[in-house]
Amino acid sequence: MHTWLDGLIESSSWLQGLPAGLLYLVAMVAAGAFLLIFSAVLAGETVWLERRGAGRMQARIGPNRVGPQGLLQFLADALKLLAKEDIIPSSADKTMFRLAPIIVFAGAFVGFAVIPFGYGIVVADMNVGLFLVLSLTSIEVVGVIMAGWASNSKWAVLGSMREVAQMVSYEMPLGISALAIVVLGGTLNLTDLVVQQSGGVWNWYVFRGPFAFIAFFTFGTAMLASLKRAPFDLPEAESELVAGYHTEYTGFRFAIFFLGEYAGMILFSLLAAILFLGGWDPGFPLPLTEGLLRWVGFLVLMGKVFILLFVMIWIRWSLPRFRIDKVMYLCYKVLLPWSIVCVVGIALQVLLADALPDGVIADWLMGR
Amino acid sequence: MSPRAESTSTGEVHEGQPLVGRDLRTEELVFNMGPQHPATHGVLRVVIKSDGEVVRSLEPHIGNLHRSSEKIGEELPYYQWLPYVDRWDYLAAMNNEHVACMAIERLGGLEVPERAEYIRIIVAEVQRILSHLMAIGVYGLDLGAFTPFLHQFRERERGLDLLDHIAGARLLYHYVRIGGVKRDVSKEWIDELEVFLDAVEKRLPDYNTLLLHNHIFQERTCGIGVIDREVAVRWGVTGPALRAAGVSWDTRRDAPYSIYDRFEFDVPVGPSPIAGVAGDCFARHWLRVREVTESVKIVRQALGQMPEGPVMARVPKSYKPPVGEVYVRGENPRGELATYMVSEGKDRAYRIRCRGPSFSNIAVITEVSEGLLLGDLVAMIGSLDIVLGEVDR
Amino acid sequence: MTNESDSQGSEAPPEDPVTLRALALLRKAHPDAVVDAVTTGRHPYIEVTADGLCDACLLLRDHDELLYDCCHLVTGVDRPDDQQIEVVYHLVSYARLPDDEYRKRAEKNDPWVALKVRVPRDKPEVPTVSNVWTGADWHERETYDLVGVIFTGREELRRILLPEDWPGHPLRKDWEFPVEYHGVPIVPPEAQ
Amino acid sequence: MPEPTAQDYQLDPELQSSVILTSLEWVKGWGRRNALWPVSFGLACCAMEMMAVAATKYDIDRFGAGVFRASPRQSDVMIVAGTVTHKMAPRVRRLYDQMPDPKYVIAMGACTVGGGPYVKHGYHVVQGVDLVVPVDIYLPGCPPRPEALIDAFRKLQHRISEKRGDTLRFDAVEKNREDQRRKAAGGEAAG
Repeated sequence: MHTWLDGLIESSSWLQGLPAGLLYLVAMVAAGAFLLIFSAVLAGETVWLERRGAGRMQARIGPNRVGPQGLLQFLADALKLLAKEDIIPSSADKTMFRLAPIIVFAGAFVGFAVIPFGYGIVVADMNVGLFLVLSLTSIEVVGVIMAGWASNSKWAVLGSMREVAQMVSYEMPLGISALAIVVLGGTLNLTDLVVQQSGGVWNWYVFRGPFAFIAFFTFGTAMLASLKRAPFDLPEAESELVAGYHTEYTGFRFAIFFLGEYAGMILFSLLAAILFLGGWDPGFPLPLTEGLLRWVGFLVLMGKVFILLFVMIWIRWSLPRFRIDKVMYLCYKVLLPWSIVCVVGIALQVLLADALPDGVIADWLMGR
Repeated sequence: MSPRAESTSTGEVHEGQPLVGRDLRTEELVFNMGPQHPATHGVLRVVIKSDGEVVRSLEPHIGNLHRSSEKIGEELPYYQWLPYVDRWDYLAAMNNEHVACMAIERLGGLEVPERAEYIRIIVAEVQRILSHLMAIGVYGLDLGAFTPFLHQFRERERGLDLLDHIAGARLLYHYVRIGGVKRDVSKEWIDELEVFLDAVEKRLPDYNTLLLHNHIFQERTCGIGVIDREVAVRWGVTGPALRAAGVSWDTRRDAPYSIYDRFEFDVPVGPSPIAGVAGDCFARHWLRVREVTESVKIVRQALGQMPEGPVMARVPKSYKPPVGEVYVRGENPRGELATYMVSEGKDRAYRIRCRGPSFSNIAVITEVSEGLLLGDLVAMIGSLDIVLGEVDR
Repeated sequence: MTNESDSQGSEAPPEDPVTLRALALLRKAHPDAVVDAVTTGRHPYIEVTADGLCDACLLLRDHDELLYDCCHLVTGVDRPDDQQIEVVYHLVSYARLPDDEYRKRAEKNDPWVALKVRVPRDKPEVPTVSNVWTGADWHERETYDLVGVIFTGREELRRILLPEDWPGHPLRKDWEFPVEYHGVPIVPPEAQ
Repeated sequence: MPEPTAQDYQLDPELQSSVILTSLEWVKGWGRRNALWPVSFGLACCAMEMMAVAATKYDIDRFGAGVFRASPRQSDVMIVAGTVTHKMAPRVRRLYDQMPDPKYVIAMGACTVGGGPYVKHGYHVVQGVDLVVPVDIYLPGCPPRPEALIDAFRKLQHRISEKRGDTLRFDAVEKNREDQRRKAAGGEAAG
């Protein structure tokens, strides 16, 4: 973004007259607004995908009346929720009640800023991009516990308690699995990580050795759990806790929770695609110009995200829900040991690659 | 009530001392589950006293659907009262009608034509299949699996269509009448029924893949909510819940009513050979799945044996059974439905009392639910498969 | 009045072996408790006194030849003509399954026994059996709720189906429709 | 049902012609009618048919109305599916009060429309749910077939678009109910 902006300023004499700070500000606000609309629409269409996908799996149709094939269904839902009465329970803690959905959504949304959608298509190309995404997504838990507490409803409190237990636990296998890739790639910069995976399917991190392969699955499972997706949807388990931590939320505030949830799904799918599945790398060389390749890469990345989203939806509509103690068991006794094994294993793999003479195999093992 | 007031912990925490029980003041959390709650299968209200997620004690509150059908039975002639019977256990209307008609007929010593008996058995067993399908699907819903619920509806709709064709209604039929059944079944209907039975048999393995053999499902249900033999009998639990506890009792086999003694069928008894222990949620679910196949067997046999003939006995227009009492029980999908009827020689009953199986089945949760997690409680209530219509009547 | 005397045939109707056995044992153990018994027909029953009910129930539950381990149903029947209320208990046994011979002999092929207790209508007090069979607990509450039989010696007897402040017991024959309940009108049947 | 007049819109007739306002209202109505989320609230027999409507063969989700929310705070339509008893009536009312505006009520089944088969001797059955909450669509049947419930939804959608999202009730029925209440009160005075 910066480099692109600098280039733009240099090429235009008119822009050079303006103060650079203002330009950056305008550009950043524009980028933020674009990302907001982009992620909201994407989240809305994910809802559509979920409902239609669920319909296919359940031998029914799903929304198909609003817009072509029901594509505008999310728009109707959003408009309706916007125009609903906004109820804040009289016994609720009003400030926290208002703040909670914003925090939840912001946690998921800000992460998009450091995600590279293609080579150079990134708002903030940071050296600590991965670190930033993981820490921002953990903010969500604060919003959820605020929501549960402020609602002054027992179901909501119980939901947020479950959420906190689950999120805080699953942060560990999630972060450690991602760490395995960081050890392999030697960088926290997401763009660099993708660039190192280019050149062929076998270069994708998921295929670089058995440990990375296992790490992909521990990451995926931990991702499902931190997203509160079935079979880990305990914080909002409908048959147990009515609607979990957002039981008392109406209208637009509920919409923001909803949006934040789906934005989180997209964000984590993007992250998984970038970390393990080669990001925008199509997996085989394409005879295209660099500029065209960049946008084809964007579509490739979106395709991978789509597949990951579909798998999540597929899992959700197939499996029953875990029980809270089993969820904790899975985290601490299965996922955490395995992810640690992955990190140690990959560190050994990198050491082995150092000992080997330079060559293709060493590079493949090393991850670069 | 405010959660803040109830779950706040106060007191100082000293180093080296265990946190809970010494200085940390904890209080019981009182939950009010229902009457509008997705897992209470209607309008059951359960007041739970819990320690966080762990249920300490609970009390079910019923009566939100009390529709006074016993009083109506004293006010209306027998034949007018019959439709109300459908609405006891609205998922098993045919079975209800069957038992109620038997009671009324026994009161007046009416003989039902042979063919009508067979048709009654057929529709009752089809209804049992449909009811069990619903129970299987809804149990998945309780445990967070949506898809089996919607899949079973595909077969259920075919079965409902079948009953719709002979009775003219999808859910509450008023098909079994005093002295027989409303109308005869046609050859085409029987063909359709056979197609339906094949479809059910073909689809059952699909549901089992989604639920019965699913690892998460087994973890959620095996060893959870155990109602053992002694507790079940003491509380008057009947039906699949009783058999899951290891009591080999099926009214159809052990006290055969109607013409059930003419059919060969197994009475599966818990525990399930797949997993779990006797009387747990898994055994109850497994039993329902097994009973579907047994019902299919009964229907096939009945179709093979069914004679030609009339389907309605000669019943006087104003049916006045002599003074007397009867107590008739039959095996409903949810347990033993029993009717106690007192006649004073009028065209309406003097007193009607219905024993809805769910009434006793749900009462037992007061005893067995202690120490369950909240999620287990949902699994427990779901596995009892109650219908509030017959709990409250 | 409630005796079974309407058999179709002229010969003596078959007797119900289960009720006979229970009756014999009851008469032996608690001769004062048994008031009357009907052992033939569709609905044989044993009538016991209110005071002897608990003893009779314990015997029926615990005697090795009876083992009635489940109280199937408790019913209250209001009989204003006799100024009495009947409480009927239907008991079944899951421990002793009926044999084939029984099925052939009995008119009712169902091995339950019925107990009856008659109490005066103005003082309908019956000792509880909920400590004999736990399952009778809810049935007693319902009988109290709808018929107004007061079961003594048990824990708090509350309404179960109707709201706590509901007027009267609807299955009493002389119960009258309320006009409204908490502001929601009830149109009585005569007015329709 | 008389044709809706300009007064019904509660807007100045001149403002009515304002393109922007009517467009905004239209958009709001469009959103509302295409996203009717029902409360998952089953009372009795009719609830089975309500479930059938959400399930495989009928699939109300096609109209965007398949999102059954367990929390009344997040739903728009309350399908009162089944008999409302006097014990349940305060809870139905409370549930209705918890729903955010604009909210709609479909009285599904004969019992909720007017007491159904229990109207005469059923002492514990409320003789029509409109004595407890205002009703937008009456759907008779015992129980109504799922097709009928879909039709009720379509009618509700139509009414929402007709009335630009405002709740609309049958005035005649309301008046009738008022009479009945008065009669009952009079009966009390006479008795």
